[in-house]
Amino acid sequence: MNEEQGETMTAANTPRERAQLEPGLPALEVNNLQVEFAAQGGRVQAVRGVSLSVQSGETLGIVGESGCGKSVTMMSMLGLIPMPPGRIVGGSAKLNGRELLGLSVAQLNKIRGVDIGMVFQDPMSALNPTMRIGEQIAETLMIHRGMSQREALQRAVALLDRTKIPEARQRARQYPFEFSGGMLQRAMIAMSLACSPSVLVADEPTTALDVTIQNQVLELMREIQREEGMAIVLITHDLGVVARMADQVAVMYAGQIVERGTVEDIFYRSAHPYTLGLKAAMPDAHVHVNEKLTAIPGSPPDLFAPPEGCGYCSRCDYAMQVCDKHLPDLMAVSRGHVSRCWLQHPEAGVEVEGLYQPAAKGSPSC
Amino acid sequence: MTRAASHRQRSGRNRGQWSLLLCLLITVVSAAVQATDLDYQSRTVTVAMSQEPPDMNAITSTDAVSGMLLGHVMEGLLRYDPNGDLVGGVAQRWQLRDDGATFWLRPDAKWSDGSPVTAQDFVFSWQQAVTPAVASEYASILFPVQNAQAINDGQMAPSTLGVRALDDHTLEVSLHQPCPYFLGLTAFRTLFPVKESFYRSRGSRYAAEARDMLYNGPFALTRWVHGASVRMEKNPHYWGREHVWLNRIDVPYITEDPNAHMNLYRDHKIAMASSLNSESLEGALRERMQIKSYLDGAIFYIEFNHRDARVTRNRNLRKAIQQVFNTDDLVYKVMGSPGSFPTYTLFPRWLKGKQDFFVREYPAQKPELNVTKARAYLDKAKQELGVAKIPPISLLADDSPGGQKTAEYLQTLLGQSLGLEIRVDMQIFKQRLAKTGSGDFDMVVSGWGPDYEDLLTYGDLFASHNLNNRGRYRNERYDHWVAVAQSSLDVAERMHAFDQMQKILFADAVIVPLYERGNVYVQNPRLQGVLRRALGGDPNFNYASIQPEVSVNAETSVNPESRLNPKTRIAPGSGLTPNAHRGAGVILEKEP
Amino acid sequence: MTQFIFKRLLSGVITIWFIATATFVAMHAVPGDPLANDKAVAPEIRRNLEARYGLDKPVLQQYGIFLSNMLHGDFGISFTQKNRHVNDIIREHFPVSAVLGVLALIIATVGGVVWGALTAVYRDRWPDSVIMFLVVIAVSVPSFVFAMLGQLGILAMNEWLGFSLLPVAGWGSFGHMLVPALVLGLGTMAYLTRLMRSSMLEVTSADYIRTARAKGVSPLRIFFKHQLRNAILPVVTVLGPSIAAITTGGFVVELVFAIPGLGRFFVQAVQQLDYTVIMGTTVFYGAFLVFMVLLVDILYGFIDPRIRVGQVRG
Amino acid sequence: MTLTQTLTADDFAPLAKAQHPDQIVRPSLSYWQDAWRRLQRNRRAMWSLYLIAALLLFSYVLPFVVPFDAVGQDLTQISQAPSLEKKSLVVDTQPWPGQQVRPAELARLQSAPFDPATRVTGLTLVGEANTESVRLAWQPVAGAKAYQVYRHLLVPSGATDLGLPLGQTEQPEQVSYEDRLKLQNMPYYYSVRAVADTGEVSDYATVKATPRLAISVRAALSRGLITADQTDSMIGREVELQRHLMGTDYLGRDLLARLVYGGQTSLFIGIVAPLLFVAMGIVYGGLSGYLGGRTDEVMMRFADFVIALPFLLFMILFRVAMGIGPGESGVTPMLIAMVLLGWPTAAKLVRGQVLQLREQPFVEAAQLMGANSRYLILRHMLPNVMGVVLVSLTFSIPSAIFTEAFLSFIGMGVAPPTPSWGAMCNDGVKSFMSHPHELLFPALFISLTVLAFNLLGDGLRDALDAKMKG
Repeated sequence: MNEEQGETMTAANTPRERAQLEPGLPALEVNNLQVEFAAQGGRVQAVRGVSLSVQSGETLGIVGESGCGKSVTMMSMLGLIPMPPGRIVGGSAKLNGRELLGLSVAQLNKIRGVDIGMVFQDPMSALNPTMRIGEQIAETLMIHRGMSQREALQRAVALLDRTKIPEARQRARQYPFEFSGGMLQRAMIAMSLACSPSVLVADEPTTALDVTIQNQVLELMREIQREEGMAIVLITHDLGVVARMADQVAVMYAGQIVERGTVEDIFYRSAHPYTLGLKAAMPDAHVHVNEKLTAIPGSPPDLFAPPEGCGYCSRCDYAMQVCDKHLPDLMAVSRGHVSRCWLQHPEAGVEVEGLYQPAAKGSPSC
Repeated sequence: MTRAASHRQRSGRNRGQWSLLLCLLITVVSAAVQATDLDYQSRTVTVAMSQEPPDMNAITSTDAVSGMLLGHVMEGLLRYDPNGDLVGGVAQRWQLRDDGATFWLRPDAKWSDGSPVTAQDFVFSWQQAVTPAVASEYASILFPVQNAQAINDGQMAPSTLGVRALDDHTLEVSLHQPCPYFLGLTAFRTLFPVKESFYRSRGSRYAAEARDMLYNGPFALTRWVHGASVRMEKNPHYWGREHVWLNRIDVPYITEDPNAHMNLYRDHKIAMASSLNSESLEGALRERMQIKSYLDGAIFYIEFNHRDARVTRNRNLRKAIQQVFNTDDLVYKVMGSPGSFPTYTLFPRWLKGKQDFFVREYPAQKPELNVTKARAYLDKAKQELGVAKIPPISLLADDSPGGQKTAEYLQTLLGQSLGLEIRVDMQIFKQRLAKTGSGDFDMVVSGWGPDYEDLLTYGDLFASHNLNNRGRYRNERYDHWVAVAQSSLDVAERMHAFDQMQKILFADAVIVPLYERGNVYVQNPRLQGVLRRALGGDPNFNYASIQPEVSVNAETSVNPESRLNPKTRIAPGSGLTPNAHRGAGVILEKEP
Repeated sequence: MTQFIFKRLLSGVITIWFIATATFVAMHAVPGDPLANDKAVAPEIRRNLEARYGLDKPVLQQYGIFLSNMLHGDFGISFTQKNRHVNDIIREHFPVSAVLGVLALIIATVGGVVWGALTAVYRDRWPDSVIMFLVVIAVSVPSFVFAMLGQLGILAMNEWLGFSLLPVAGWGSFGHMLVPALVLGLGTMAYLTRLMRSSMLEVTSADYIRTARAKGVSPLRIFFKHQLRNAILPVVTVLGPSIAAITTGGFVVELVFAIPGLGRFFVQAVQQLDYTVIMGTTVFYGAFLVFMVLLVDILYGFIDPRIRVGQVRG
Repeated sequence: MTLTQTLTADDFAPLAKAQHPDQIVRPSLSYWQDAWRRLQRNRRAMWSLYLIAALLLFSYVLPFVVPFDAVGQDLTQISQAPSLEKKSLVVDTQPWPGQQVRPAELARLQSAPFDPATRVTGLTLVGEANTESVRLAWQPVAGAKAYQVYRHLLVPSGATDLGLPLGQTEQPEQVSYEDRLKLQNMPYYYSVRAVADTGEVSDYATVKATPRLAISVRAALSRGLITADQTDSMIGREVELQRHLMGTDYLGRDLLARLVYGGQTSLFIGIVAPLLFVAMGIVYGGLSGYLGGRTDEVMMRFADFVIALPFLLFMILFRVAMGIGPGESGVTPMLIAMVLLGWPTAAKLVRGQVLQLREQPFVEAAQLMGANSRYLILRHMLPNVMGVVLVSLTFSIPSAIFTEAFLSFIGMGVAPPTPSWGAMCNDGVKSFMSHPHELLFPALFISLTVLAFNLLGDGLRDALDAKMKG
């Protein structure tokens, strides 16, 4: 990847324009990404070969328990995890076709905030407490668009306005602690959208917010996506959010993707026991009040020394002998729907209730 | 692109600012570099002092630092010349009699405002000194004058003091008993003149600042930044101004730290550094500094408490201690202070006797170092006290280095040789004074400096009536000899009396004499004629001069511009030279 | 804000009263006699002296007089500096201590912030190790050793240069202040360096730094715009106590470098039992510190908007 | 897909439950065990701990093993640099009458005029020069009234560079001088010149002398180097002097011994004072925080007052106010002063913790479960407060040690002869230029102690900080 290409990329102003320049090219494409962390006495394999892609105008939801590597996947490719101790072992990550891995900080800085924006979990701590909201938004514009401070501040007010913050002009002059959580997250979104990126990575954007605010924020994101046509990568552990927002969903567990498919695939044709577990643990307006929420027993494996077999094996109710010894590959369940589970193996005769097993159907075991 | 350019521009401007700042810094720093210790051109000498002068009002002043400054800026009726002889100051002629004295003042003696110094100025200041409300701690120095004591006790009015101005230039003093050393007193600061109208105009602020004083000495204070610096410049109205070579004495450093003085001297910032101890001496020698020494007049001794309840009241105990105490070890090894001498008597070696020095004419008895005898004394003491073991003895000392060393040495010595338990009671200066005053001690390390040039300033210390007799030693025979020395005009009789005193002090082991303090200092060889002395303010630059450059044999060459008698440049100490033409008690009359 | 300052001022006044009382009590518990001198004085003269300093009155009355004089801003006349008012002594010598202290504080703060930031940037690499090693030395060596070494250092430098670049001791110009201020500020600088380092490290891993990086802000800008300001906050909070430590800790430096500061006079006054100077100096220092802490709190408000704006509202 | 081809049906058999128990990846540890484990991993902190242990052993245990004499004065070895062994001549110092000019000769010399150009002749050493005394004699000079004797460490370069003026002979007939002033085993250059009545001085003569290390019989006896019956036989023979591994101080006291005992004082004050004021702070702050409300407000206001007192000024003031009686070491007044001024910081810290803890869910939970106050304080409050307190205690120690050193340095500390590192520094500073070891050793010990406690404090803070966990 050389500079010139990067320059031509940024020449297109909105994601929609960019998508038109090169139709079919995914806005973000990750291939077999592997990330490690050096720890005392060894390495923690936090991300173990993750592949993803997302198209412009589309939303990819990444779900999984905390610590499963969702955030690390996104952050590592943007150079946002400290290295060392972090280290990208292999794989590739392409933004609008441009390789991100291996770029210098200076090169990355021309991409971060311009082509890809990020929204973080806890807006209160993710915003600089000693800088005015307006300044923080304007900073991006001043750096990437070369605007004067005045101009940038005006634009920041417009952005705040756009994210439906009332009295944007006054609000821009306030500090983060003067904002409520929902307002802050809007401001955060305004900030990440300042340069109209083609990809917006939202890392648990609503976790810290209460439900009504959550909805407002999610609605806002959707609205903006409709207008700008950017791709959204939504990292969350909340299946409900995924169900509302995502077009594509990737379920991650222990540093790997265990199931990937459309939102319908994941919810109605869940092909991995872990996805089932997640679903069972999700409070659902449709289920009866007296129905018990089931937590998944146990805890994820220690990635310091990942197990030989399936990482979910020890917690899986349907575990088989093979699960303990051999790591399953991602197996195609249907078109565009894959699952990393031996139960999807044609030879596995086990039929599990609620699990979508097109391959294993009709061959019950002993 | 534009951003980068503007950034570069900005950093360029920063560099400019930085270099400007650096230039400024260097300028400021180099401005700090000051004049050196001696400046021949401007006739300026730069020295350091140990302390801010506490009290520049001569009437009430008691300390050494103020005394040093007053010795330059003020002048009494008489003064000490470079040889240590009393010569005319404000007085041109004088006459001392049994019942009084008359002083004829110089018509050309002037205050720094140009007005003449008159006899009334002396009358005023002497009356002030004895006025109870003024509370001068040195009022007693005037007690030989008629009615002084009664006035000071509040029994008589100050105006009744036995001193009168016959006219502007004649001062008549009445003494209430013969006072052989009275002339020496007139050189003392308490008896310096003060101009009444000026004094009253300043009220309580008199002598608080340089402008709140009037000067009649060779120099005048022209700058006094408290705690920081003092400057004295030649007084243009001084009668003897043509004999004063220096134009200015600068004292821009005030610190007690002797190391700082030494470092300033090393850096050629000051022309002399005093109080070298055995530790700093080695460096001074290695750097080939000119080292001098003199006796500052102070005698140190251990004083016993003779009050009833104290074990030290027991003579045999005191004798035991006297018998083991090795003054030589203390001075030569422990203190290691060059210039100090071990002593065995109360009287210093620089004071005169009949013809020669007193200590030569009446050598003091040296205690024989004998542990066996000491133990015998100790046994006797135990018997008399009726104890099997002497109870712990408290040894009071102040926290000065000398006091500390002496106390620690003594503690171990008496513990090891006599098995006495000595409890060192180290106190800050004022607390030590308070404890000595109230008699809260068994033994105390004391020192005594002279007020006037006579053995009596030491001898009457142990008279029972003397308030400075902190141990309350009471001996009628001693009191008798003090009375003789006070009033007799016969030299031989007086000297005999002093000898009797020192014999009693030894026989009774009233005190254990320790040492006569010497002061070792370094001085720029180009600086000549500085007086170091026990009386009249020390050091003194009234007769000092600067040589344009160091001569090979600076010690012997005499600066033609200085009317200095080379005799005084003998180290150690001007006081060592006996003075042929000064016979105490003789009625003198002489022209300067 | 005004209400806040008023409240603080009020509690400051009470604090000063407390300090004054504590000093008075301690002072009168001191054994020893402020009027004692080398040579004994006659009882009559002593009475006169006592009357002059008001020592002849009952202690409670003395306390009352002391308080009322203090209210008028008058600390009386010094016992040892016979003709000088304590007010004059403070007026003349405190600025010296203050100038020295301020310079030391500037050196300490700037040094602490710079070194601390550097160590954080070069965390676990050699500049970090070297600076932290020096910091450890600076906090473990007593100040009087540094003061002495500082003076010998100047001397050696002047000898090596052949002329006096910096004065060995004394007071008057910037050159006089440089090394003493450095020595005085060294301990605080070391302390602030440590504080700044940990605060920087904390800030470095803060979420908003990640946000800034995600925005594509250059490392340099992140350092200056985002990290430094936030990291300095905890440093500012300790400035108040640091001022106390520096202004009252100047005795040694003032002694060694012959600087006519108030600290030296205080030690001297204690040795001489100069009641009025001791009481005046202590109360003055107490008041000064109370004021400085208040000032630092206000300053903190200006740096940390959370507090400033909060106060404006409340 | 190669793997799947080798799979057998058995592989797809369900996994037995026993084979996947709930794994405990790491052993669970109590708070303190965990902290200790983390502290052990901090190498600097552990080294500091060892160093502190070593310093404590050095000061408190070593004297029981090796007898040290901290007060014994070895006047033959004053301010000696560290050395292993030294042999010394035993001499009997008898008073020396010196050499005089016969009266007749004197009369002849006195009548002759004094010539400043004359040089003193015949300057020699009488007997062997030793560190107890160096004896000089010379030929009389015509017209001389007295003679001045100087001593230098270098060869004199001129009349202003004769070195240290030792003194002046008192009589004109006296043509000898005995120097006993702090003699050491090194070369000296003695110069003598004559002085006339007028004050003029003659040219000088110089002689070199290197005194042999000697000890007087009296001193040797009292130091136990010889026995009483050997007093005569040992004169002129050599004895081995006491060894002083770290040299001696200004009174010839063994510096190592003084450091050992000085450590007892310094460490005692440095450790006990913080212990006391932290204990007081725990009680005060705990009570205040626990009681809360108005009481808390009043108590904290008082603590604020005490904090506002200028620390060093009041340390000095209290120290002077309490005074030290005869024979007392001054440790107690210093301890009291430190406690009086030191407790509020700890109290505020503890109170803050208690207030914070009171709001913690686990305390509320315990209260709901009916735990009584005693249980609450002992079981929940104290262990949680202890961590903070321990760290603050560790950091208080260096400042207490510094305070002691500072007070001793300005002469307001422990009373001599009680040794303390600070007081030793104070003594050492005076002779830093000539005997640096007298300052360096105690300063080094202070630095090491402060350093160790600082690093330990850092380690403890990291180890006890729950946020750092995991």
